[in-house]
Amino acid sequence: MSQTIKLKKGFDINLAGKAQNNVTDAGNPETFAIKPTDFPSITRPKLLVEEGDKVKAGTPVLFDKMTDKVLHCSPVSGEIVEVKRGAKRKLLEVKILADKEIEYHTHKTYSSSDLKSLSKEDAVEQMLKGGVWPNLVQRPYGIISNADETPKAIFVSCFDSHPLAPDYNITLKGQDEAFKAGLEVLKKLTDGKVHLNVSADRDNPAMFTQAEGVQINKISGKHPAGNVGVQIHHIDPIGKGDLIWTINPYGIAQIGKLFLEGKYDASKIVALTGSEVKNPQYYKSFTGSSIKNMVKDNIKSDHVRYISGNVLTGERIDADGYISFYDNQVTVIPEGDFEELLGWIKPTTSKLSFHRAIGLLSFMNPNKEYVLNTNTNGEERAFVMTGEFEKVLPMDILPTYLFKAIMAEDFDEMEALGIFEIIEEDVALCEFIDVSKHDLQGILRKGINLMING
Amino acid sequence: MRQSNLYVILFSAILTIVLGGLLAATSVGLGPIQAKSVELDTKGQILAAVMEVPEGADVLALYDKVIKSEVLNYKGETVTTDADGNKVVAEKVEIGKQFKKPAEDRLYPIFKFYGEEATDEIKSYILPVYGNGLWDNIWGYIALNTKGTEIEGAVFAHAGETPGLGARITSEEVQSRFAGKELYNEQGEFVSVEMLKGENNPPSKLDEHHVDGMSGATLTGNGVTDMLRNYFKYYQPYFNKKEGATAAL
Amino acid sequence: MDLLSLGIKAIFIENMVFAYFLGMCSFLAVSKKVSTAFGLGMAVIFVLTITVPINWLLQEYVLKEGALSWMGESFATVDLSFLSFIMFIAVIASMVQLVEMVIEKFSPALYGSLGIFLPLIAVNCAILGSSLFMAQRDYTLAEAGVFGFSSGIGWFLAIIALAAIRERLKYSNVPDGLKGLGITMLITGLMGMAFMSFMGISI
Amino acid sequence: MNPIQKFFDKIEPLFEKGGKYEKYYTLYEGHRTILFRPKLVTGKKGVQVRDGNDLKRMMITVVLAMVPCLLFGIWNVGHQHFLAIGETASFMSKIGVGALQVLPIVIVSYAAGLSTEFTICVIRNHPVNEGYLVTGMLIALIMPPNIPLWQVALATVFAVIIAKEVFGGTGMNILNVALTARAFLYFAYPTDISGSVWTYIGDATPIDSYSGATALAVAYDTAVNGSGTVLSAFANYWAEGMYTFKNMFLGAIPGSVGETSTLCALVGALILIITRVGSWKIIFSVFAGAWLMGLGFNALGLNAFMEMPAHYHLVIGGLAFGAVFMATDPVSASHTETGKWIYGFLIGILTVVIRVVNPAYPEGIMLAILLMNVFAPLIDHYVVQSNKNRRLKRATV
Amino acid sequence: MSTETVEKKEVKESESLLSKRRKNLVKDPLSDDNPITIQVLGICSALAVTTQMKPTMVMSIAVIFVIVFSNLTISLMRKLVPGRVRIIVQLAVIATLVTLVNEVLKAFAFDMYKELSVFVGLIITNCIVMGRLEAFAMGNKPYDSVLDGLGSGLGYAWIILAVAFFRELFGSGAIFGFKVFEAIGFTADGWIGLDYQANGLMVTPVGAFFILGLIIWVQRNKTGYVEH
Repeated sequence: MSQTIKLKKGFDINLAGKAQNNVTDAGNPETFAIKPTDFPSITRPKLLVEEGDKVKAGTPVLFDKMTDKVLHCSPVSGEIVEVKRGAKRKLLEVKILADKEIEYHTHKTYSSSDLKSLSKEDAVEQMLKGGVWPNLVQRPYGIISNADETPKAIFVSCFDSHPLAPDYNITLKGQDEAFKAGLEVLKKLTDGKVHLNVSADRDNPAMFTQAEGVQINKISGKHPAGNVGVQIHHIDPIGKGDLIWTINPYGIAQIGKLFLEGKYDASKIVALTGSEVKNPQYYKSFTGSSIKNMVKDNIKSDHVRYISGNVLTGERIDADGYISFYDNQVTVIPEGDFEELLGWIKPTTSKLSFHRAIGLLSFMNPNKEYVLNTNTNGEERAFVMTGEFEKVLPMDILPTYLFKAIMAEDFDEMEALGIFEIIEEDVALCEFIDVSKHDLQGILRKGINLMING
Repeated sequence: MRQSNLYVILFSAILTIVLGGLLAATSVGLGPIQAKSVELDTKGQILAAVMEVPEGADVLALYDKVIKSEVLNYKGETVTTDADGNKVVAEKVEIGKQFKKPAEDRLYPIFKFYGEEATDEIKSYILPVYGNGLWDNIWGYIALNTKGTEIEGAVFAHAGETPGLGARITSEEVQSRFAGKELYNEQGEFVSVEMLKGENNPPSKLDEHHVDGMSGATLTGNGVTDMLRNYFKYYQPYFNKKEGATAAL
Repeated sequence: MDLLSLGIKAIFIENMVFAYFLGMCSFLAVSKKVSTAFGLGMAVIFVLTITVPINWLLQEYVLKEGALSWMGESFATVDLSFLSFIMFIAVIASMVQLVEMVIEKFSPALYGSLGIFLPLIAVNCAILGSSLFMAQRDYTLAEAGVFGFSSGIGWFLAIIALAAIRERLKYSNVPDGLKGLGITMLITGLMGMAFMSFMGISI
Repeated sequence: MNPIQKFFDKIEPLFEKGGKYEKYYTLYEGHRTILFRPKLVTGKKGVQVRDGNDLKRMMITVVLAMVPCLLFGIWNVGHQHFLAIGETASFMSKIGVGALQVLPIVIVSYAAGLSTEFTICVIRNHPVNEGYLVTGMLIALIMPPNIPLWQVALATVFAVIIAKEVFGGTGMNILNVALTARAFLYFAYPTDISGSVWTYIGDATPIDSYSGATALAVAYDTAVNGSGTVLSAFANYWAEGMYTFKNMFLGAIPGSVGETSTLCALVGALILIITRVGSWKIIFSVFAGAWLMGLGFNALGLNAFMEMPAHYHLVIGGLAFGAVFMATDPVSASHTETGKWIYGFLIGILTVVIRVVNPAYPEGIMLAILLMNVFAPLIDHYVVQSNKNRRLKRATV
Repeated sequence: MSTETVEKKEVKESESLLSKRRKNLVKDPLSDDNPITIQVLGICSALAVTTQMKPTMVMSIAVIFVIVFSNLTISLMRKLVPGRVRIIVQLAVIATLVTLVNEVLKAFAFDMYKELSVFVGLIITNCIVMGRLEAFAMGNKPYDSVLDGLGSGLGYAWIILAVAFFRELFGSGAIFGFKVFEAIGFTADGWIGLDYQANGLMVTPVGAFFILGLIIWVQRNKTGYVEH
């Protein structure tokens, strides 16, 4: 019973610097970091280790006081070398100096057939302790799921439509068994369906299309068709009081490995992309690993920005910064901190725009790959244009009204306008095309936090 | 005990009596003065159509001296009682109420002006006029010469014309534009007078039948034009009769 | 046709708010949300439609000069018009009370949405104003009914449009001194300017 | 580095915090950002690249779309002038006369508006906004050519303050600012703007048969006087061939500076629509509403104006200009997509209604847009409400 | 309609006739606690007559009269009025006073009677009057109530007079009918060489809204009052 959902709205940002389809080993990096800031729900992180402690891969490093069952574990074995704090002693990073050989903290192992008879309680227990639980993200609000609750469904988006996004055909190559096992575990967590949403436009790995006991949906359309929030909206929308969990395929494979091999395997294949990369390709790496080795001698110029993740939702990191928990992509683009004479008015073909007021003839060259820099191309203004956000948000939501409700801190209004249906990534395109240059993702997160705390 | 039903009723009754009594007393006490005010207002307006009423003059006495009035019907005949048989007084006829009736059933007061010196001879006739302006009603008094063919003076009032535009019909500057205009052309046909569109029209347009308009208030102007044409017509039988009488002499 | 034009006039041209400033207190105070404005607006329509014709009957058969002639010859010249203010306001106050009780009894749902507004209405100038205009302009009973209803509609339109504007305005950056009343006055002025487009419509 | 940048860098300390002209920072910034796209970069989290477009470019696109109307308007003012005084003149002398009359209006509009805007930005300390680029041009184009300049200035100041700045500036206003300026003049000094003669004559004497009435005035007069049809009145107009459908479409007729030519407005519409700056939904639905209402009146046919063929409504008066440039103002229009259809359609209907039945204000489009500006938030409210209700329906609790 | 609570401070016997507290009763409503600009009351009935100073003046006097005397009457009766019918009693007293004003105007100032038309009657529903009765006169002694009424009345009067001042000045170029602009030379043959062109918008209701809005802005800026 597979259905195809066609999305007409959206916008693909076609950037230069796509990763070539080969996987390289950049050599194990020396430092790793666990960043509580990767998880929007963590407000009061509590450390379980101190500087100088030795940890194994899978050793719990910290937890959040609000959700104390969820343990965040070390991706590798090594020594805690630094606990970095920011203003008001806010915990920013726990840095780990890695051993040459990774030692694992071990958990119980199951065979594929054992998994069928695994109880829900045991599954949850092992996931929480094994460090893979943070892969489960709940809607509404896009925060780590609460293990005490049962969602009405679990959604998995099996393709990433973000700019320069990595391809699961490569990043999950050879992990079919793990994925299958992970899926088996997931099915225990909900009374409803597990939805695998595959792309109708591209080539999907067989592990998705041939998965059993799940609902497979086909989605076609431009970005944000790959956003799980958009898919949920069209398949099984969230009403008031509903709870849905989401997870990405990488997380499922990680869960599978935890049960099959009894270890927290943080290794992942990361795509190094972007116009400033000499040799954009895939690298073997780890969650939380430093990008230093990957980008060494591989960048075209000095003045660039390193981004963990993609250009729409990612986060700026340093040249020796760390890959965030949910990311398996690093993007490098030029910085744009220079003035441009009459930049706002002169005709140009080098800038990409959703709007036709710039690059009117861009449709003549639809496959052009753009080199974009980090300039905002304008200053922040009040909301003036209307009807633009709706064109890139394929959901029955009125974004401008929602943002205004958040700015006015009107709870009833936020709820009525559907704040529980979207998270940052869903409005990232709105933020990109916004001519008034608002920080829409920031505004949305502020609203979500208000909803959570209010 | 302040909340008991009896108390409430008693209190209300007493209050009603006291307040009602107070009002009744005022009304009765002020009644004559009010009646006089109304009279003064009407008569002042009538007089204003033909003469400058001096500051501080005893308008009522002056009016009695220089004006004699009668009431006409649609045929131009003098009447003394209305349809119900009540006695009518020209000054008390409410033109606005008459205006709501069909033209045939209305009463038409006419005021005869005997000159400031109050000679025996009628100097002019004053007619009340009433009509629709742009927003609401407009009315006024027009003084005609003894033949009823030429305008000697006009006063207008309005209920809700646009201030600064249509409302200017109450200004002396606009009213004075009507003096001297003719109602009949050289062939003796009734053409009435027309208020033109726009202001400061060239002299070529301002002949004896055309009055310079008020800029921005064409529609009020049209209202005035219509009102005048209608009422001149209503009073035509009266003047025709008089003329006939003169001709017979 | 006359009634229609009277209605249109009362709704748009001689709008209670924009042309006569009537009902301003509640217009300003209860226009922060469309839903409440809607409720108050409906209540005003309701009360106006009832009170203007009732006051007309009162005016015609009790108050105005000679109105009491139905009681006999000797009453033919009685003029009670000096009592009109007090009688009108009494009728309005008691009608509001009555309506409130009736609604409460027969339609609790309606009472839930309109009820809280009804007491406010007794002192809404638009209600008394309409009765006074009715008396001053010598309307007939039919005209009085249409006038009351249309005045209510006009007031209703004005207040819900204002409420919608004020909802939109929540996100604006109004100078401190103008917040609330000041900006609302200016908006009302701007709205009035837009409503002037109807001035002079003749049907 | 460019010398201008150097100059700006040199004076920057004066305007920065603690500098001598700290208060006037917004002025410094405003000028610098007009010349240079600023060097602002995206934040740490969130989008790392931004769309190449910004509000300034949106606004300048609208101004560009108005250029055909402006140029045509300049020629037309001269053209009407020479027609009225019965002289034949060369293309260049028409342009000359027109420019002398029109450019001062444009200059006064921008000067008055920008100085008001700058003053308020300095007082309230918010950045100078590009919204006035459009408003300034709009105000100039909807003025009659013979408007006294002091009135242009006064109306502009009034509109910028009362209709815009008190709400917090561009993006916050309720009514279209340019229309507010015109409505202000309309009601404050009606003699100069609602008069029927809108041709610049100057010191010259018009020829004898000259009447100068606009098409709307002619149509309305016909309806009142009941003499023949509107079309025959058009045909008998003093200047032969003036009020043919074709000529009205082209726009060589008397009227406000920029709004006579339907063709130029449509060229502007084309620019706005292909650049997606203006909402085609609004433009289309205004025309549709006006045309359908025209047809409705045709069916009713109570007077000559009602009987005028419906498509004439689309070319007389400022309908096209208003629909293209003022109804589409995103701030004062309906903000929701469904709302835009309703909003535009009602503007069209109201325009024709006001034209035909409201003798006091023959130019309906301006008032119709203002009125719908007032009701746009209400339309939006109900559209948003229906969105909320759809969501509420699927709530499980 | 007032949001104020009933003030129930009992006054000491020995308090002087014009103590500071009593002065404030009159002074506060003029600025810091102005009924129109701060409390948002009583705008209804009076704006319509503010096209010119003269009728506004008459209207102000009428309103002051009604507030003062209704305050006085209700204060005298405050211990007698049954709570249940208190609103009706207040309305009755106000309506009576307003009728008195109306009758007097009709008798002695017929011009003004015509000019003010129904707006005199609408003083009945002026929220300020009702508001003061509820908030003050029901709980205070007669003399204080008179002062309070006077204060509120004056606070109301100066605002509408200010509105009328600007409307008449710009709308007709005159003050109390005296042509100001002509007098200072705004005539075709005066030194300015131009007639003063009256601003039509000021005479329409719209002008009143703008003027009042701006007055509120200025006034609140001065008192620093901000509404949230």
